[in-house]
Amino acid sequence: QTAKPVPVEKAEIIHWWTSNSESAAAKLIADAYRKAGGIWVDSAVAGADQARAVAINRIVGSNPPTAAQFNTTKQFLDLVEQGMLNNVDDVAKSEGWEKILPEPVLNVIRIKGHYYAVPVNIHMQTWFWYSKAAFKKAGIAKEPATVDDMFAALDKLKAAGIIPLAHGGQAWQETIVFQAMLANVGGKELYLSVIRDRDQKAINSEAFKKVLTAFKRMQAYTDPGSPGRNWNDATALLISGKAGMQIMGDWVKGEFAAAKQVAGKDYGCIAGLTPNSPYLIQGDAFVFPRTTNPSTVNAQKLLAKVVLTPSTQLEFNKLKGSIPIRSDVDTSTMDICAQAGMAIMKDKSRQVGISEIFLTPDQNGALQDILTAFWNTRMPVEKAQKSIASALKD
Amino acid sequence: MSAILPSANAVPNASQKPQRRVRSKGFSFARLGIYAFLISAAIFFLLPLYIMLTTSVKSMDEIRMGNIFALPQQFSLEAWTIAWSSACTGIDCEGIRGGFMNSVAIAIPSTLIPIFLGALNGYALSFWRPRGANILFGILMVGAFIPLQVMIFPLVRILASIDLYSSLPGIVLVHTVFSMPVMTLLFRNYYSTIPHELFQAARIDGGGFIRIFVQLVLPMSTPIIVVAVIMQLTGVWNDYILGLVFAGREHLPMTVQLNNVINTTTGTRMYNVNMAATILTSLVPLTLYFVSGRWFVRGIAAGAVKG
Amino acid sequence: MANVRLQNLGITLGGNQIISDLNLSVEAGEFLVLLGPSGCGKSTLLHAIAGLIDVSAGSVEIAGQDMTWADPSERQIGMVFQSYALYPTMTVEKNMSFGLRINGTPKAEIARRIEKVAEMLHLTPLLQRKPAALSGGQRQRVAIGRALVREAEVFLFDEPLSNLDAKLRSTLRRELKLLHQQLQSTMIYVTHDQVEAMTLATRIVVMQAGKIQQIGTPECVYERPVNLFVAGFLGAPAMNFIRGELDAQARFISNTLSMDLSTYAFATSWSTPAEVILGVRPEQIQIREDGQFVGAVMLVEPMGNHQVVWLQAGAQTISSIVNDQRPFEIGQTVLYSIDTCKISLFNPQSEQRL
Amino acid sequence: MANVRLQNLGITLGGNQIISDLNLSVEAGEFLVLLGPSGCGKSTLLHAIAGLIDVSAGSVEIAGQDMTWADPSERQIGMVFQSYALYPTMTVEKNMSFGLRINGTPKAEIARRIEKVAEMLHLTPLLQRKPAALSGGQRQRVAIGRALVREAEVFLFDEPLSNLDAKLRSTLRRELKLLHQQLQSTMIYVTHDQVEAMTLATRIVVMQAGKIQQIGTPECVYERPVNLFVAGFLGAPAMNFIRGELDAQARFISNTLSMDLSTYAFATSWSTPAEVILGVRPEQIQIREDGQFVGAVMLVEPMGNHQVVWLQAGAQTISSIVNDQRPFEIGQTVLYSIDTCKISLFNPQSEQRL
Amino acid sequence: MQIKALRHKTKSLTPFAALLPMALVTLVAYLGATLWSIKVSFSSSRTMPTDTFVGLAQYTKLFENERWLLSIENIAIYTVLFILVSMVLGFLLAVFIDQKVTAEGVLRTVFLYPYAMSFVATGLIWQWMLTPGIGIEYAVRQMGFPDFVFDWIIDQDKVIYTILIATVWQTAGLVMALLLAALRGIDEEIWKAARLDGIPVWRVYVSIVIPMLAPAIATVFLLLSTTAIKLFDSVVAMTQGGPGTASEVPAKFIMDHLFGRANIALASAGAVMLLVPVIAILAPYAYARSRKARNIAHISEKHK
Ligand SMILES: Nc1ncnc2c1ncn2[C@@H]1O[C@H](COP(=O)(O)OP(=O)(O)OP(=O)(O)O)[C@@H](O)[C@H]1O
Ligand SMILES: Nc1ncnc2c1ncn2[C@@H]1O[C@H](COP(=O)(O)OP(=O)(O)OP(=O)(O)O)[C@@H](O)[C@H]1O
Ligand SMILES: [Mg+2]
Ligand SMILES: [Mg+2]
Repeated sequence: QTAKPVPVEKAEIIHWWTSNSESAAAKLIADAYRKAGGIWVDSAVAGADQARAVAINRIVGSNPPTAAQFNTTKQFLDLVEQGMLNNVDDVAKSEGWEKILPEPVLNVIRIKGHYYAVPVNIHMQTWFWYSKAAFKKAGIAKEPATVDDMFAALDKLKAAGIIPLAHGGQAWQETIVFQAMLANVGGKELYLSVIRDRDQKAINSEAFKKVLTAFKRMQAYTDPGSPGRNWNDATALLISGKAGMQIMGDWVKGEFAAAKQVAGKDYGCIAGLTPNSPYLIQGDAFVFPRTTNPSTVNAQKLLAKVVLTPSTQLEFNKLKGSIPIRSDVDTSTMDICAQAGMAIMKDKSRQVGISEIFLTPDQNGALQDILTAFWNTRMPVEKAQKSIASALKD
Repeated sequence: MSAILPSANAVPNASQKPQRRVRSKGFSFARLGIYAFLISAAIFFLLPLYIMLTTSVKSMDEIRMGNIFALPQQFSLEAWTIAWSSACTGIDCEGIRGGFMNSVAIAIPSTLIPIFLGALNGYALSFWRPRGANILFGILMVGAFIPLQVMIFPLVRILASIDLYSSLPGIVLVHTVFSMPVMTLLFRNYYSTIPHELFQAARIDGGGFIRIFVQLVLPMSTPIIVVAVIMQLTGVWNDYILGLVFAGREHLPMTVQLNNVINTTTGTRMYNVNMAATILTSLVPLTLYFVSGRWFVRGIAAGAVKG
Repeated sequence: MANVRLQNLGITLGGNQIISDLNLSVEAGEFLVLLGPSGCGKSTLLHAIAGLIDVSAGSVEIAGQDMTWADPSERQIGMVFQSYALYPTMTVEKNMSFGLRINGTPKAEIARRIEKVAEMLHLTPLLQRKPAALSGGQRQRVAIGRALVREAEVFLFDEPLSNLDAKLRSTLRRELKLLHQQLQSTMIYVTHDQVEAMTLATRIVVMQAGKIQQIGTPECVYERPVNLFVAGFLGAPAMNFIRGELDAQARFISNTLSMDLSTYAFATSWSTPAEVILGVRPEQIQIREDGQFVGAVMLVEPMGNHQVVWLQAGAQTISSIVNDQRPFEIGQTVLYSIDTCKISLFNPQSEQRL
Repeated sequence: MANVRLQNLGITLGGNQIISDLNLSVEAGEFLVLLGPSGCGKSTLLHAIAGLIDVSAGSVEIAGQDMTWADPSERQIGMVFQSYALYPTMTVEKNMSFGLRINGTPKAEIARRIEKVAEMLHLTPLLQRKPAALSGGQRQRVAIGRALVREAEVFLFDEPLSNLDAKLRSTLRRELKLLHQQLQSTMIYVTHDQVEAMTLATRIVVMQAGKIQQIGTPECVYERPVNLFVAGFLGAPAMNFIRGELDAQARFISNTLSMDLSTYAFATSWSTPAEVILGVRPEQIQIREDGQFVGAVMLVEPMGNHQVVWLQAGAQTISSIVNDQRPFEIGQTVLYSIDTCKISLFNPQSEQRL
Repeated sequence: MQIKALRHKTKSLTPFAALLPMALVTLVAYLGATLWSIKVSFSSSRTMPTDTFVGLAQYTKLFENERWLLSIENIAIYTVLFILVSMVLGFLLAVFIDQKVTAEGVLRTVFLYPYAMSFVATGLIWQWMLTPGIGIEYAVRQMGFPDFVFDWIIDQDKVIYTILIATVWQTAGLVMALLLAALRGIDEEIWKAARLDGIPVWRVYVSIVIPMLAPAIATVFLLLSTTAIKLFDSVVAMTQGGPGTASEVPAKFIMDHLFGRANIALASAGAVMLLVPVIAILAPYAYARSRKARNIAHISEKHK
């Protein structure tokens, strides 16, 4: 029964793209792969954790898939260290990944000089979305361009009887809000010293405290029904004009599209509140479980190549809502939010990874636990600060 | 013969006299109370189903805007057809029907074998009481408290080492392992209420271990077997994680597809399709529940002993 | 044909020593009746012989083989449980044929035996019923039937006829006796019915509190009880006990009675004058006009074919069986005599027969 | 004190009409004994009186009130189940006291009653045991105890003494009689023991196949059975039936016998010559040297206080009770006479008494 | 004697043979997995088990983790209430359904159906129903109680009760089925005896039926305890542990660390800690039972 590699380059790919929009995107890659001569065998598993767990267990059970989706984060670092992944150095070299891929992503997929994953896309998590209708109703004329603007806008929305911040009260969504605050209120330097360097001094600094305060302040703009809410239900509030703003990743566009709303007309998107707010990169990638079977290795390499071809990149990301990983794609056919994102990406100094790129899953989780507790309880800022400090200590 | 079946025993009694029984007023009040309780409980139980059903026939727009209790404004079965035959679960958009036969193939052996083993264990434990078996049982009971996910990793390794990983026998074996504590407990405790003398009589009659089990004990187990089937079939049918990890690509159960339809982190969500898919998936256990009634027989050991 | 031999048997249940140091040897083909008061350990003993409870000491030998730890199914035993223990899910027929089917007896043979036994037990119309739809007596008969079809080496019957009417009981008693003669199997039979004990037994064992008091033929046990317990236990109404003294001339003297017992066959030596208890059965007390002793009628119990007359004689109550229907009045003074040839004498201290 | 009246009672179980159109009136304070062959519907009848099974027709009246559909608990009934139906999880004491505790009987009173009943039933040392740790007879006594502590208006006993030894049985019989006299409650009592029936009953009801055959005092039922069934059912050994002819002079003539029955009190008119069945009880057949008839000894059953001698007379087997221990030999020819004043005559067609 | 006794016990090997699968499963899978977890919990394993021994470090970490501590507290409250409420409700349903009610089959299915539904979807329904503003609160307000408040699901202190409601809803039917099967097994004669004794029905249930159901209740109890302690799916589906960490439970902590957070050592430590109270409760119970058996023997010996 075990799917032993056969001479034909049959490639079983585990991924978690299961919703309608994601499926369409996945299908695009599959089609491209097939066109390139591969045989795509689809193993979709809903839920990122779940899908990764399956992949890992299949590797352990000596029945690995040809490729498995991971995030472009430290998630697969352990696998690499255990020698469980094949590298795709050949492809990376021949395709010149070093040149076309953004730095934060390269830092993750390149481990000790070897390339262990092929990135697929860039999601930006900390977009500020707003309902034009709601803004109009609240009398907000212009898109907030500073943090203070934003708070002012939120206050106005509140005054107009509109839910200022459409928020899904789940820990990961709170982390997104936090990252948005850290990036926009704290700025890139603070962001990196806290998240990347885990610098105790920075964490205990007054500036970081301000970030936390701002983060907590956001909570006051949510409605009582927010805890536990799914992000799409929050987006629905935006769509219906019941709420004014949401901080969420670019996948939100799928919901707007489903409700036949158009970017720039019905809703607006703000990537950052300052001209140099970091663009927090997150994305998906495929890793290649270790195998010595040459045809499987070929299949893996083929996938690595296909995924990064510009046309695939463009079409895939259009469907997925993200932006292409390579900077050399013509994005004129994409929506204005994506285009804005691509524009920002051109500025290398604004490319910064999300926390998962820098933190181990474990540290990241601990951070998330503290943030959500802080968000939802009356935890004093100092305590949150202290807890974060100790969670990010080694 | 038929006296054992409730349909022949209890029901005629009940149906013969209601018109007379009404005369006693204490009786009807009690009845009233019973029905009041049952009906209010039923309403409580049915409320979520109502929401699921109405949601499944609403359009996404209506769900997004409307009240969850509201009746659908435009009734549409589209979600059901999508759920059944065209929802995407990855690049394949064939709905949840694809895994149906897999689920059946997994569920049948994974229901029968664990129940058989559970009954066998219970029987051996409560009638034969072999030395040391109770210690074993104790360990098993403690083991029932381990979250099964913790055991996945070692089990994957074990199964891989005996070449059963990612196969139908493998997933059946895994279900057998995980259901063993509860199934054993279920039968062991049930058998402890059967008069021991019956077992003794069968031993005098020369019955061996297997004979007594098959011919005497199993026929007396119908009510508990029904409960066991309800539990085990539901458990296996609704299992997701084990099927996902152990069954292998070719045998993925329906629930994997169901989860793929329902569960998404960053994709769009189709609540109406989710609800339809959930209800569709649960139809098999639901049918079982409905038809199981006739095996909930009364007084299966009646007339066996006096005392 | 198999003998049963119990040696130094001890049985403990729930921490109570029910039977201790019991020795009993049942000959092959014997019909042994176990008698004893309720709770004395009769059923326990049968269960031990059948191997259904573990003995704590001693050994059980069947057909010359040590079976102390053998499986019940190896012992070739048929048993009627006091509580019936019918298989509730099986019909009467299945209940009875279960053992045979297990043994692999041919179908035709099973059918033949079932038919025979069902006929004998008047169960034929009930063969397709389940136990729950049977009356108490019918259940008991199924239990008997289940044992009988087996034609085992040793049969253990635990009060098998207790819930049957007198007529059926006497029929079955006769059938059992016939069967025993036919099969020549060994039977150990617990009963509380004196008629059964007397008519069926080749020997009777009287037990009390887990100990055997007397073993002997029915006549022997009835007529020469070894101690007060056995004397009092057998016979209905019970033996009359009269305290008195035995003088050197072997005359028994009590408040109300005085009689010559010089023909009495003493079991042990004794020295006079001695306190004794005189045991005399109700049927040995005849109420007649030429009786020697005087009593007043206290109570009359008509029994159909006889009547039991309770007499007051001094402080003593004496029962007497009168075999005709002549009328008595309460309070009426009557004369009675005692048939001295069948009396028993007991030592009041040791309670043993003198 | 409560009477019980059953009118046109019909009961169906599992599709079988067990009892049909039964009428019975039990006086308050009466001690009614139900007799009948196994499976005739005695237990069913008791259950119907207690309200534990639904009647399909007719009515049950207790203490003058229609109780046909009343709850069992309203009927003020104490009952001993044939199957005991003890509460398995309660100790003996709890089993007995449960009903009282529920009724709110004062604790002291409960203790008093339990003590009394336990004493009477010899259960005192077992009060803290659970039923599973009791012997069959002990369980039965608990079942009796549970009913007795209730001091109900009507007691229903379903073979309450069947599993007890003769001695205990006779003690309890007497206790029950005493209790009945004390409480003056109505008792309906199923038994297969003739002695119990005869000694306890104020009236006996003989049932067959769900129908009442005869109701009457013990003597009446025993001596003047209304039909062949009752005649044959009562008495152990059973009545001897001899087919013959009655001529115009009221002489009974059969192959082997011939006797004058002109003193017989005919119940109905009849025309001669008529085929009849002569019923004569074993105790009315005396084996004596001056007997008129001849028979050969077939079988002798010693019963302790009497012996049953089975005689062959022509094609007929006749049982006779001999109240002494004189020896008989199988095959020996003996003379016997028949006491004609207690015989019964039956119409062979209708089986009714003549 | 001893030798003979031994021979008797070992003579029929069939029971031992029959229990072989159970023995294998118990020893290999359960005992094995437990030992494996213990071993891993003493290591510094992350995604994969490794052999680097770190002593009790994971346990220290565990008990310094506020989320874990809160999880423990939550599960303790939840387990007690869940067992209690499910049992009572399930028992009542079983008892009432057992009263020869009409439409028994329909009612049974109605009470049992939640058990058949994947909680991924039903959890969402519950979340909707409990969310203030759209669910029950909204409905009741519409019915003319504008001040009605039902916001447990967003309340730090009450959110665990919403999980309780939903899981009881899911499980009570199964409890009902289990107890119904046991109820039907009770001999009708016992009922008759009790009715004669004039015992009110509720008393019969309390004093006779429930004791007779003891084995079934024990089954239910164990079943509910295991489900309660392993509570995970419902939390994920309804609250994801929120608001904040208010509804976090140990199994979710374990699962998060097992998969998402790639720290199987800590997860294993958590799993091992879950077993501690179980063993702590079960062991004295088993001990007490064997003691009791011995004591009875002892006492009755004295009586003689
Ligand atoms: N559930 C039932 N279905 C069908 N027939 C039944 C059922 N219960 C009892 N019977 C039949 O009803 C008849 C009367 O039973 P009942 O128990 O009243 O007899 P009984 O007179 O008490 O006999 P016994 O002396 O043997 O106890 C029996 O022939 C029995 O087979
Ligand atoms: N499990 C047990 N635990 C303790 N004592 C028990 C147990 N089972 C039986 N006994 C006791 O053992 C004694 C013997 O019981 P047994 O059943 O052998 O009596 P029996 O002679 O058959 O009496 P009966 O004539 O009443 O049936 C009784 O006193 C009983 O109380
Ligand atoms: Mg006994
Ligand atoms: Mg009866």
